[in-house]
Amino acid sequence: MSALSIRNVWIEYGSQVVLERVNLEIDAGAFIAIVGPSGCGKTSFLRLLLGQERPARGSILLDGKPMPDEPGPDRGVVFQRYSVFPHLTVLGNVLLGPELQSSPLLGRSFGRRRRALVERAHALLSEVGLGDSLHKYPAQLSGGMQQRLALAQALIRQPRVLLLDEPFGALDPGIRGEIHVLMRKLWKETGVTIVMVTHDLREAFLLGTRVVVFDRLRKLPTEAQRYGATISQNIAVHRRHVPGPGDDGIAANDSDRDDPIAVETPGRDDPTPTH
Amino acid sequence: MSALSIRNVWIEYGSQVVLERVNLEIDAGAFIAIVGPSGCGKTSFLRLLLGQERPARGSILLDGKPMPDEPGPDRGVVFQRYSVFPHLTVLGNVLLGPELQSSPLLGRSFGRRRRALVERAHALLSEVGLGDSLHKYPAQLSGGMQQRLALAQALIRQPRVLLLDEPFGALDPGIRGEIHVLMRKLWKETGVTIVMVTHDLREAFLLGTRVVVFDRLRKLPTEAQRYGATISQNIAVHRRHVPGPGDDGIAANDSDRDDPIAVETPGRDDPTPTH
Amino acid sequence: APRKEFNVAWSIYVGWMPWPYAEQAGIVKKWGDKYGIKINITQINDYVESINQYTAGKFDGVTVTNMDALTIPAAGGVDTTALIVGDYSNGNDGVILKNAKSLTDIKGQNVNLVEFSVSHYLLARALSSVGLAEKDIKTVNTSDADIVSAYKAEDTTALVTWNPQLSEINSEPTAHMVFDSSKIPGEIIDTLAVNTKTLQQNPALGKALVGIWFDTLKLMQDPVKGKAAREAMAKLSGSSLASFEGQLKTTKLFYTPAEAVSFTTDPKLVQTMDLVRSFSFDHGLLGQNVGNKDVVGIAFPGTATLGDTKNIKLRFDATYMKMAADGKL
Amino acid sequence: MRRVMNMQPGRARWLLALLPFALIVMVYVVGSAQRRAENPSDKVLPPFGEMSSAIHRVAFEEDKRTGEYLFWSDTGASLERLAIGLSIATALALVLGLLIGLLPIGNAMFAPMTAVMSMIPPMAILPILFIVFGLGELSKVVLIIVGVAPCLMRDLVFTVGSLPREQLVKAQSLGASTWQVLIRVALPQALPRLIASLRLALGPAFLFLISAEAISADSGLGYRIFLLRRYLAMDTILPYVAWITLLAFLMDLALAQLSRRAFPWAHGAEPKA
Amino acid sequence: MRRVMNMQPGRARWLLALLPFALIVMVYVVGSAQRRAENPSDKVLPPFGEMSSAIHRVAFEEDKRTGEYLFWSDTGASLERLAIGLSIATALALVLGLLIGLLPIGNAMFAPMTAVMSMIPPMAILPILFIVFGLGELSKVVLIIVGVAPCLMRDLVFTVGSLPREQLVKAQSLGASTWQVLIRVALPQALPRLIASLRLALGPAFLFLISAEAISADSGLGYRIFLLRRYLAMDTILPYVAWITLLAFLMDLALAQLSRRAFPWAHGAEPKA
Ligand SMILES: Nc1ncnc2c1ncn2[C@@H]1O[C@H](COP(=O)(O)OP(=O)(O)OP(=O)(O)O)[C@@H](O)[C@H]1O
Ligand SMILES: Nc1ncnc2c1ncn2[C@@H]1O[C@H](COP(=O)(O)OP(=O)(O)OP(=O)(O)O)[C@@H](O)[C@H]1O
Ligand SMILES: [Mg+2]
Ligand SMILES: [Mg+2]
Repeated sequence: MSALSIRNVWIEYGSQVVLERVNLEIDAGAFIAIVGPSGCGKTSFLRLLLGQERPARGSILLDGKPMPDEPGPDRGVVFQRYSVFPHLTVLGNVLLGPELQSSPLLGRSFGRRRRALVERAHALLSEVGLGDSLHKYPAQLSGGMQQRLALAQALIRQPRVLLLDEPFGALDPGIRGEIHVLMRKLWKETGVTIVMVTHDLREAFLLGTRVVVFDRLRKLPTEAQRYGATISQNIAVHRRHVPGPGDDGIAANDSDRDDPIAVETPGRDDPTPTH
Repeated sequence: MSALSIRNVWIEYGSQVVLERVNLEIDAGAFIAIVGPSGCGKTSFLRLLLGQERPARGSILLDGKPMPDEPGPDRGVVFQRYSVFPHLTVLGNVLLGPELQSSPLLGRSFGRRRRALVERAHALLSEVGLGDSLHKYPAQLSGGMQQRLALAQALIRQPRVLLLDEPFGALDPGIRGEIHVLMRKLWKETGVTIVMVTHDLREAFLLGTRVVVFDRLRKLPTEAQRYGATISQNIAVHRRHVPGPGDDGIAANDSDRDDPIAVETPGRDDPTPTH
Repeated sequence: APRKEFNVAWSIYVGWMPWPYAEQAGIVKKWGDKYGIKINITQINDYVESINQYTAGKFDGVTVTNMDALTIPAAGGVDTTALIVGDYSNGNDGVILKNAKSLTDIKGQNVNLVEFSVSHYLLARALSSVGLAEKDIKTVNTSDADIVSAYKAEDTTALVTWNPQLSEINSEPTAHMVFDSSKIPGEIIDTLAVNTKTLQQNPALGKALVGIWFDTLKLMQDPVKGKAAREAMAKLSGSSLASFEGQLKTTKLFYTPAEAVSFTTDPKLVQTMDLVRSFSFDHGLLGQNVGNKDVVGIAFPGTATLGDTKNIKLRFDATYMKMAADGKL
Repeated sequence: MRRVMNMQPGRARWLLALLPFALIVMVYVVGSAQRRAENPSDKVLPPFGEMSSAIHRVAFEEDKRTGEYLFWSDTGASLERLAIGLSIATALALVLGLLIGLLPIGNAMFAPMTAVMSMIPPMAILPILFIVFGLGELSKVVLIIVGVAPCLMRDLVFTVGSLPREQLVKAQSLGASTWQVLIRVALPQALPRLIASLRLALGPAFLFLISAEAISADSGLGYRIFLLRRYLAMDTILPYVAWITLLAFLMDLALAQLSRRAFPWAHGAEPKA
Repeated sequence: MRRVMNMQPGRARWLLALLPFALIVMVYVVGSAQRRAENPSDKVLPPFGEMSSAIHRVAFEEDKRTGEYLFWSDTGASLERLAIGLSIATALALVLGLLIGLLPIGNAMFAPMTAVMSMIPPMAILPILFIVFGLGELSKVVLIIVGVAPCLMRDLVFTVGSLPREQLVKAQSLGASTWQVLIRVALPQALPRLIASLRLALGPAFLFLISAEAISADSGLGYRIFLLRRYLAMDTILPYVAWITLLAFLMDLALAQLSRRAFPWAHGAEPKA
């Protein structure tokens, strides 16, 4: 729904450079999958987009305007764990966002207004297959159900961008397949812009319209501190041409919304010696 | 190394029947993979073999003799989590078994004896690829390293039977592949009898000489309490004939130790109305 | 400007039990109404705390012994008047030895007592009576509430305390009272002390308190109602009538205002207070960096004084008791 | 033979639980009889019969003058002080705990202060408390507050501080303001822990109550115990101590029940994920 | 504007931390000056100058009567009692805690007993302690033990009880006997928690120490405070209270350091798995 511009962004922790010279244009409605070795800075990058952290250098634009530097309702998020609130029921978790919006003081709604919110929440929960578990607590749900709940919770506030950090990493392969189908469906229905970090290359190519690979270009241990990772590849996925992994349960009509962007070569092949 | 006979075993928790009429002959040196839906009683079955619990009916023989009804050094175990001791280093974890054996009072050894133990432990740790991390604590290891440590820890006491409860469930696919190779290698070298529970059918067929499927035969919710699961299929894996899943990094010489047992049909297709 | 409401603190001691009884029996209210003021009588379970509170200004009057009146409020700069001299201990305080019959046996022993209290003073007087000094024994500070169980402990051999604990301990077969306050009559005096400034601004308070006190004492002696009054006081102090009567026997209560006046105006009181202030000074009770015992001045009825006349902080005043004696209240 | 650690007590559980109690009672009865044999008017270890008649006297016979049942009026006075003290301590701990636990600025400002404060032994500053707050009910309540609030607060700070950062970020990404995070995310998750700490604080709360009543009061369980101590009236003191213990025990049970009812999510099984 | 919860104090941290302390000092100084203006020999709130000279007197000048430096002999006496009391309490808690936490039978036998015991307010049974243990050092040490051991034990029971069952089974499958599980698995993992509970027990330990010294002693920090209370010598009492607070604080720091040194595994990052 919204476009993001990441312009020459660096992330540093103290003297350690984690990411350097990251340039990425994310079109409205795109589904970006980010992959890369462990510790290369994927989560840090997502934290940046969330506004949880600020870049050491560079800037981030959301629809052309500087992005707010703290998390807000325009950017939803689903983490691998701890994404739902253990003290709220399934319904309570999904209601939370709208309730916070409608009542700044108490963060709760009552009466007619609440009934309307419950109806909306119920519809969304049915869509993610949790229509029967409205009054269960997260601890009573399986991992897959929890992640579906987290998705519903994030989507009901209609964020312009949805950020996912290995959302399905802890799930069984079977359940993961189901969620992939759901994910595609929700993305198409809402048109939200998605940035997803994953460890699973198959997942990345299955879901993403564009797969972005983060990697260190200098691999010597002695250089680990001074040089960070950056975007080493940026691949547009033309699902019609690239053979999909097949039996994962994604219906054939996937292809009706493929990535409009052409394949790009990464912007920077060898590191310049400056800095 | 040892043979197990499970004879008409039932597991019940209170009035709930979890497993019923389980009959299974496990040959010495076999690699049994157990699969089945969640909650069907796989872990309970393993607890039985460990001696952590006793069957409600039936008996278990280890090499023809009744099995001791508590865990002991003849049966090693690796769980999905909590299998290594967080307060011991990598070396300390592997030394623990031999030290307990050599010193009943202190559970510690010193001097020459200790040096001998350390040498053995070091050799085994090198074999599982942890030779460089002797003095790290488990919290400093990745998940895959922890599970390799748990394997080494269990194997150094040379158990006759090794029980594994979803040992690789929490690992990334890439790391899982590496461990599969190691697993096969250790199994072949030590000749230990292995019973492994897994959620992953591919893993089961890849590693097992025999895949045992637990399932409920009666699926109506009203019957869930009174009827338990049992062995619904017991498949011998003839690796030469069954096409393997291919690219998981298992070398071709796997096939030199295939399962000698022929395919069996499960012993009981429809439940008798008795009990 | 005169105030209308006053606070007086009391703690449990046989010579002070008339105060809560007066409150209960409506005598406090009667005299308060007479002078158009209200007097609140508050019980404090811990005696020292009641004096501290008075010193800190939370109360206008407090039941206190002559020595504590000198060492706590007076030494703390709070000008204090001993408005009512109610009684002196005549055997209410005593030195007890376990399994020994003579005071001289105390030499070398550990003595459990409330340090720097009248018990300590009594001990000092007892020691000097047999030619011993404090360095010949060792004092162990022991809370008065726990001194009875302290006696039961194996290693306790000597202690000094007051009633009712004293008679409680003395009833043990092993206990021998080798010295008591009847041997130093008139030195341990129980008073009701009030803030001098408050008293000067509110003479009505002084009149009402004195009126209450002697009214109550009169009632105690009433052949008809006296027993009920004493029984109520016994109950208020948590003991039985028999025990309370026993304690009364060793207390020299001044039942009439005239007795109290004559005790207060007796020059012997000046000698007593000199002994008390010497003891206090020797134990550092007048302050740590005090050069001599004269820093705190004490005034007596008439013109007699002790110590620094420019810093009179403790006053024995018989004016109000005299009014009672003369029936002018 | 199974290992000792694998042996389950089974039916004998009750018997085993009663064993130490029975032992203590027996030791007491024997000791009491022995002391009585030596000294027929011994007061230190009165036999159970005397205790029960002493308690009967204070609990079921009207005080002639005041018409009160001492035992119950003492209990009432003490429980009232306890209730007020604990309520205020809880409220205080809640406010400060949430501020320090959730806000980095609150943490910087109050954490060092409260760390130092919690190290001051309340008993040592009792005289100061009495002078500042007077000798009425207030100072007793304040002693309870000073005694238990730091513990409650520290527990809350820890609980709130160890909420996963993900949760706080998630709440913000749902549009929550700081205030909303406080009341809808931090507070409800802190409550079960607060009740748990409150249970642990019951013992200290009674301790401080009794200490305060020992110094300044005219009724209350602690007052009575310290008053009777002067006469070593163990026949009343011991039942009073047992009664205090029972009260603390019942409160503990009630709080545990409350927590289980009000916060089922905090007492469920481990998360399945 | 960022949300308050996202604001970091940054450099101002120190300033913010000092603010409440400065405030308290200021209130004190003003209050003290006010009281002195009314009554030049007021003892309740002495100015800092007097406190420092009072402390100088007890800490650096020999006491005329005993020839001791009171401040240091008091500190020594108190610390000795504290050390003995805490050591014994720790040992006791360790033994009982491991037994109850690890063995189902030990649990059945001792858990109800200790639960009841920990509810008894130690202060209320002081007379019994005196009679049983005498009035000397022993009863003070026992009061500390009775006061803190139940807490330490309960924490240990909880820690040992919440060791994953998998670990205990694993240890047995490596051939461990019950005793070996105890000393090689349960004990080492309980130690860091024990130190943590010990840190929390420092406050109560000082509390009981002071209470015991208030009741019967001839030296010690609590003794001095309660003795000086007799003539309201706040100029010495307040520095003593500050000193006790400082001591508790230093011990707390030392224990934290010890734990970090001795049990690095318990202070590392979260497990990566
Ligand atoms: N708050 C922080 N302070 C200091 N260093 C940090 C911080 N967060 C992350 N790092 C470092 O930054 C690097 C990148 O971490 P990050 O979590 O972004 O990696 P990642 O790509 O998400 O890894 P993974 O795939 O394991 O989740 C790591 O070296 C990490 O140690
Ligand atoms: N200690 C117990 N007491 C009562 N019921 C139990 C106990 N342990 C397991 N169960 C029940 O027994 C059944 C089988 O549980 P088990 O853990 O053996 O399943 P599983 O096949 O290992 O499942 P999963 O694949 O999820 O690990 C479940 O219904 C479970 O609720
Ligand atoms: Mg990450
Ligand atoms: Mg299982």
